[in-house]
Amino acid sequence: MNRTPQTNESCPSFSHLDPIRRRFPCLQQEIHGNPLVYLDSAATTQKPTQVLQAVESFYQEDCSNVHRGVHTLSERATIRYEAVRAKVAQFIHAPDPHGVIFTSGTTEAINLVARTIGRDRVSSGDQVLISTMEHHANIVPWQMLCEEQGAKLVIIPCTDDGDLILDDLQSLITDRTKVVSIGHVSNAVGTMHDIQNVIAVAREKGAITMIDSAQAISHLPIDVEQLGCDFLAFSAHKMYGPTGTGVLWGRKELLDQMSPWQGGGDMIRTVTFENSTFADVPWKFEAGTPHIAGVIGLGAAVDFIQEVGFETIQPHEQQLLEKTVTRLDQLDGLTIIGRPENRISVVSFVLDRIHPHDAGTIMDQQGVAIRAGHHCAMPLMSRFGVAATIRASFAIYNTLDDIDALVAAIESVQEVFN
Amino acid sequence: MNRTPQTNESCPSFSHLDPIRRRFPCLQQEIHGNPLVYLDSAATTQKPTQVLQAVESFYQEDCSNVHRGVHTLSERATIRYEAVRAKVAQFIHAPDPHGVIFTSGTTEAINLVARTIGRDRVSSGDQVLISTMEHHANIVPWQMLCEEQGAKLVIIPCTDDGDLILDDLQSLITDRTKVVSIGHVSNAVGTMHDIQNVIAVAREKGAITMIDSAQAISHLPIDVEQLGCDFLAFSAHKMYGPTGTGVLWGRKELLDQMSPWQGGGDMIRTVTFENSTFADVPWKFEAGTPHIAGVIGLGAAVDFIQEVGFETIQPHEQQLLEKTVTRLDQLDGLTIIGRPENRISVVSFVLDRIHPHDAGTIMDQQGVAIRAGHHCAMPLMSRFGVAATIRASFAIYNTLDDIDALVAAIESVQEVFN
Amino acid sequence: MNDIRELYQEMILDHSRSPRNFGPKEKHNLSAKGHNPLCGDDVEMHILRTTDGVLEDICFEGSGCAISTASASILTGVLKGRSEEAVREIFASFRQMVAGQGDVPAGEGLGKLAVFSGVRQYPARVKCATLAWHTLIQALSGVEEEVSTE
Amino acid sequence: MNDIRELYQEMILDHSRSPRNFGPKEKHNLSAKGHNPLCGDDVEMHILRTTDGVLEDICFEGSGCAISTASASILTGVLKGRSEEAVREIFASFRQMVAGQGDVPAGEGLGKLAVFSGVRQYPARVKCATLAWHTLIQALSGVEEEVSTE
Ligand SMILES: Cc1ncc(COP(=O)(O)O)c(C=O)c1O
Ligand SMILES: Cc1ncc(COP(=O)(O)O)c(C=O)c1O
Repeated sequence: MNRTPQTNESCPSFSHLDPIRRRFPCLQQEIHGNPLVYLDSAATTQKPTQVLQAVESFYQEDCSNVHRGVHTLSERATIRYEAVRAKVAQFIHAPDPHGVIFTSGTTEAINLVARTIGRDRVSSGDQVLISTMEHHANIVPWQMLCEEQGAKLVIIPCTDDGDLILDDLQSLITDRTKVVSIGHVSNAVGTMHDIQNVIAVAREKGAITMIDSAQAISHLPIDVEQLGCDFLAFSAHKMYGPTGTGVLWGRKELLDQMSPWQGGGDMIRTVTFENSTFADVPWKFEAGTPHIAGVIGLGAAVDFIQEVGFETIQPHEQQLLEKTVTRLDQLDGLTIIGRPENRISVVSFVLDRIHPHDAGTIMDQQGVAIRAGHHCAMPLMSRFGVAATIRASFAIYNTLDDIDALVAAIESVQEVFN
Repeated sequence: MNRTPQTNESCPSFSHLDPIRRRFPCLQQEIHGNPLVYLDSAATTQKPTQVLQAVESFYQEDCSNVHRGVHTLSERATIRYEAVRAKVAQFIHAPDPHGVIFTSGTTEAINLVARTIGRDRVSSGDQVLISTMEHHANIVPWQMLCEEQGAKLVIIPCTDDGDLILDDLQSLITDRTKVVSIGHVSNAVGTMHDIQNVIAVAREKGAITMIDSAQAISHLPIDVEQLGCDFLAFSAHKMYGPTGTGVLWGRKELLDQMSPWQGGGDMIRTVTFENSTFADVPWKFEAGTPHIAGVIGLGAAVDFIQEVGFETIQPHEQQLLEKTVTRLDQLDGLTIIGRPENRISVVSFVLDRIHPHDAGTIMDQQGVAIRAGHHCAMPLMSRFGVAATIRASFAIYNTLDDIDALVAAIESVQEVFN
Repeated sequence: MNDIRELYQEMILDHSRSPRNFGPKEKHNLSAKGHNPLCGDDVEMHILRTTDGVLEDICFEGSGCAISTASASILTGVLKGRSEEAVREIFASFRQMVAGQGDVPAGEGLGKLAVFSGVRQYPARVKCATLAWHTLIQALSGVEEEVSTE
Repeated sequence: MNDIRELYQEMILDHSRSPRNFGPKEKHNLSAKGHNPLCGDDVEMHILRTTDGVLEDICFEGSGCAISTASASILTGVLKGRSEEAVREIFASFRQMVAGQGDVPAGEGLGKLAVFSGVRQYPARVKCATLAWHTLIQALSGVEEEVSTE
């Protein structure tokens, strides 16, 4: 029942990716005696050596707090930290590095927006528009806001294929719609949404627009100017970077008007017990000692992605996807959940009469790491009438052989159960 | 003007600490041709190799998201992450590991308390008590809360020596006092406050008590049961651990009652668009992908502190302090700010007619890293009538020679200016 | 794959496909709900407890993975007719078998329940095997609060 | 220590100890405040600008480190009597000298201001040297908003 090596299927045009895969130390291991086949990158990606080295070199050479030190280490740390702001701005084509705010991740970024400008703009009777395909991180903060303010959460529905139904957009977005917050790419079924369209309509109606790009950032080039959104969020750990950090990009004019969220050091200009004045954007939103090592690692992750290039990443990941869909469709007793028009890097499926969790355990025995569960998208699971799915997700380091391993592992699950 | 080596002063009883110092790679460097003398540990400590290795080994061996994965990497990551909760609980003598919440640092921990239970308990006309010696992280969140709720921020004053004036505690804490949030050790002048006393009176009056232990955690043993406080916060990066993570410990009964703060994945039990139910404590307060690598590094930092032991750390740091105070007192044109009864690891001072910032630059030329500024304690600076001070702060890796280097550097500052 | 067969033994697969004592009972006098957020397992245990503390009847409802379904199904059979005290003792041994530290005799005295001894090798699945048990104990305690295995 | 003497030249120390054109002026018609959160430097620039755009008088108030105090003090002398246009040009060269990229001729054409050429070696101190300048430009723009060098 060990999987048959199918190296003949390994497309020769991908051999130039071998050196890339070798840069990921965690992938060079065996699990239960089989080589690790990591198909859980939508949860978190593996990290290339250069990211680990960036983090380590900060600690080993420049370890210091930022911003308020005159000594050499602090100066070096500050320069490295702030340089990442400019790098990220350039990466997402943001006009002003000061629009880049470092957060602890996508979740904090969305909460920040909901709790500052969200709270200011959304009043009783207003509406916040999200979609049925959001990750909990883009549901719960808005739900909490709506509850607090007496506003209504309105949901863009989706088709059985997992595409958002945008025909009624003009009526879904009303004068009362104050915020439109939409995922860029679905973490559960892989749909790449037509956000350009949503943003355009929302802007026309005067709503604030926020894009959750957690699942897009490592897979496609992002241009915030071209998108025309007001805010965009992503996490470093899903783009080959360290845990514990992420980015909220915001339009500078909006950020300038917004009141701060967390209070503390670094986000103030002056403090007296009578009142405090706040620092300029972006520091106004970065209270306390930031995750300096993480931000520096994020910079190295951006470098990594840019070195490899989306022109290499996109066709590779598309080929992985196509092979996966084709091969899974050939299997009996397997149903792919969602057939979106444009799909990125994620395939979800269920097996007849086999709980995804049992499948996950058995596949792990073969060294194949997939995710089984609701993928923090319970409303979408309800929409599709499943409690959970098995999800395989890809990154630049996956190979066509990995898909063969996936298929072999699914077959062994079915063998145990049938 | 190079400093004279004064190895004769290096107390022989400290030679057993040499191997400890060697475990800190960042300390093994020269700055402007002089060996680095790092006296800025109150801003952030250096990290021992074992902490860096713990972080790296997570990324190289177990890199995965936590909690919701069935595959081996995820299981290993979850076990390592959750094991730190138990380790931290034991470190601060907390009865229940579930009272340990991982945050992005002290700042987030205090904001969390202010925005959840703080907002619930503090209404118009109520009072929040802090002291004149707080770090901005323990001022601004309460100031923002008081402003929002129409409550009053009440301040415990301090003496010219930098000791809190606790004689009037019984009258400062009234029926309207709903929260008492006090620093454990002052980051600006080093005072170790008599928090046991403050907590006792506050509890008697029914106020919630929160202790900001950011500057205490690496210097003295903490026993939350014995202290009797409701909440206690600290940052990993000030206790030999990584940046981007910290701890809020809270009494389980209170945490259970509290509503969540940030919304997102991992903090929910079920989500529908109608409503969501929240996970149990502590996960209810840990929205989104946590800083897994950071938490694992924090675990290694706790191990480091426990291996060295407070029985070694405390006398060593006291000896450094005593030598510093003695030597600085011998210098003309130098005034130590604050003469607290009990001091921990920090000495602040000013030089006649020399701005601390100029002093910092010149001392850096000698390899001596001190902090010059308001130390995120502007109200305390006003109290002492200074805009800024020079601050030297210590950790276990400092030596008595470092103090000689400090004194020599100060002398060279005076030489430039006089 | 031999390993995995030790977890998914025939009896477990059988009970997961055709769970026994499944469905609501009219005559139960104790109930509790349980939830495992990891797999999304939901279980509801119903007990008919006599005045002298014997579990005269046990049944369950819900949906979940094979391990949790089989665990619920098998326990209903094994525990029927036992005293509350005995049930708590059996749960202690069961827990020891699936999640205990160190060397543990594999399911000695647990009868049919020994079929779950393989769970021990799969820490992530321990909660699946114990969810029905925790829920049962909750039901016995008479407190109405959902059990969660977070 | 030789290095450091290049930053703290005698003229800088002198102006920091006894700043010129210090104190409020009654006849100024333009003012602005500046703040450097790093050192806590505060500066307030006052200008008397003639209708044809000449800075007839400049003075300053505030407190700060030696570099920022000397910078404010020296600029008041150097810029007095210059046209607004000239001032902007001089600031451009000054900035180039203290913070520019690559090889920069050390303060050519800047006269006395060349004394700040050493700042270039101390990136953290560039803001100290330019605070008064930024504040001056702000005052000239006539917009009342505090300058901050964050
Ligand atoms: C006493 C005290 N409280 C709070 C903080 C804030 O800690 P952090 O910046 O790690 O959130 C600090 C550190 O600067 C501190 O010294
Ligand atoms: C689409 C989407 N949004 C938001 C998040 C939350 O990201 P994080 O957990 O890093 O805050 C995730 C990741 O799980 C995601 O996939």
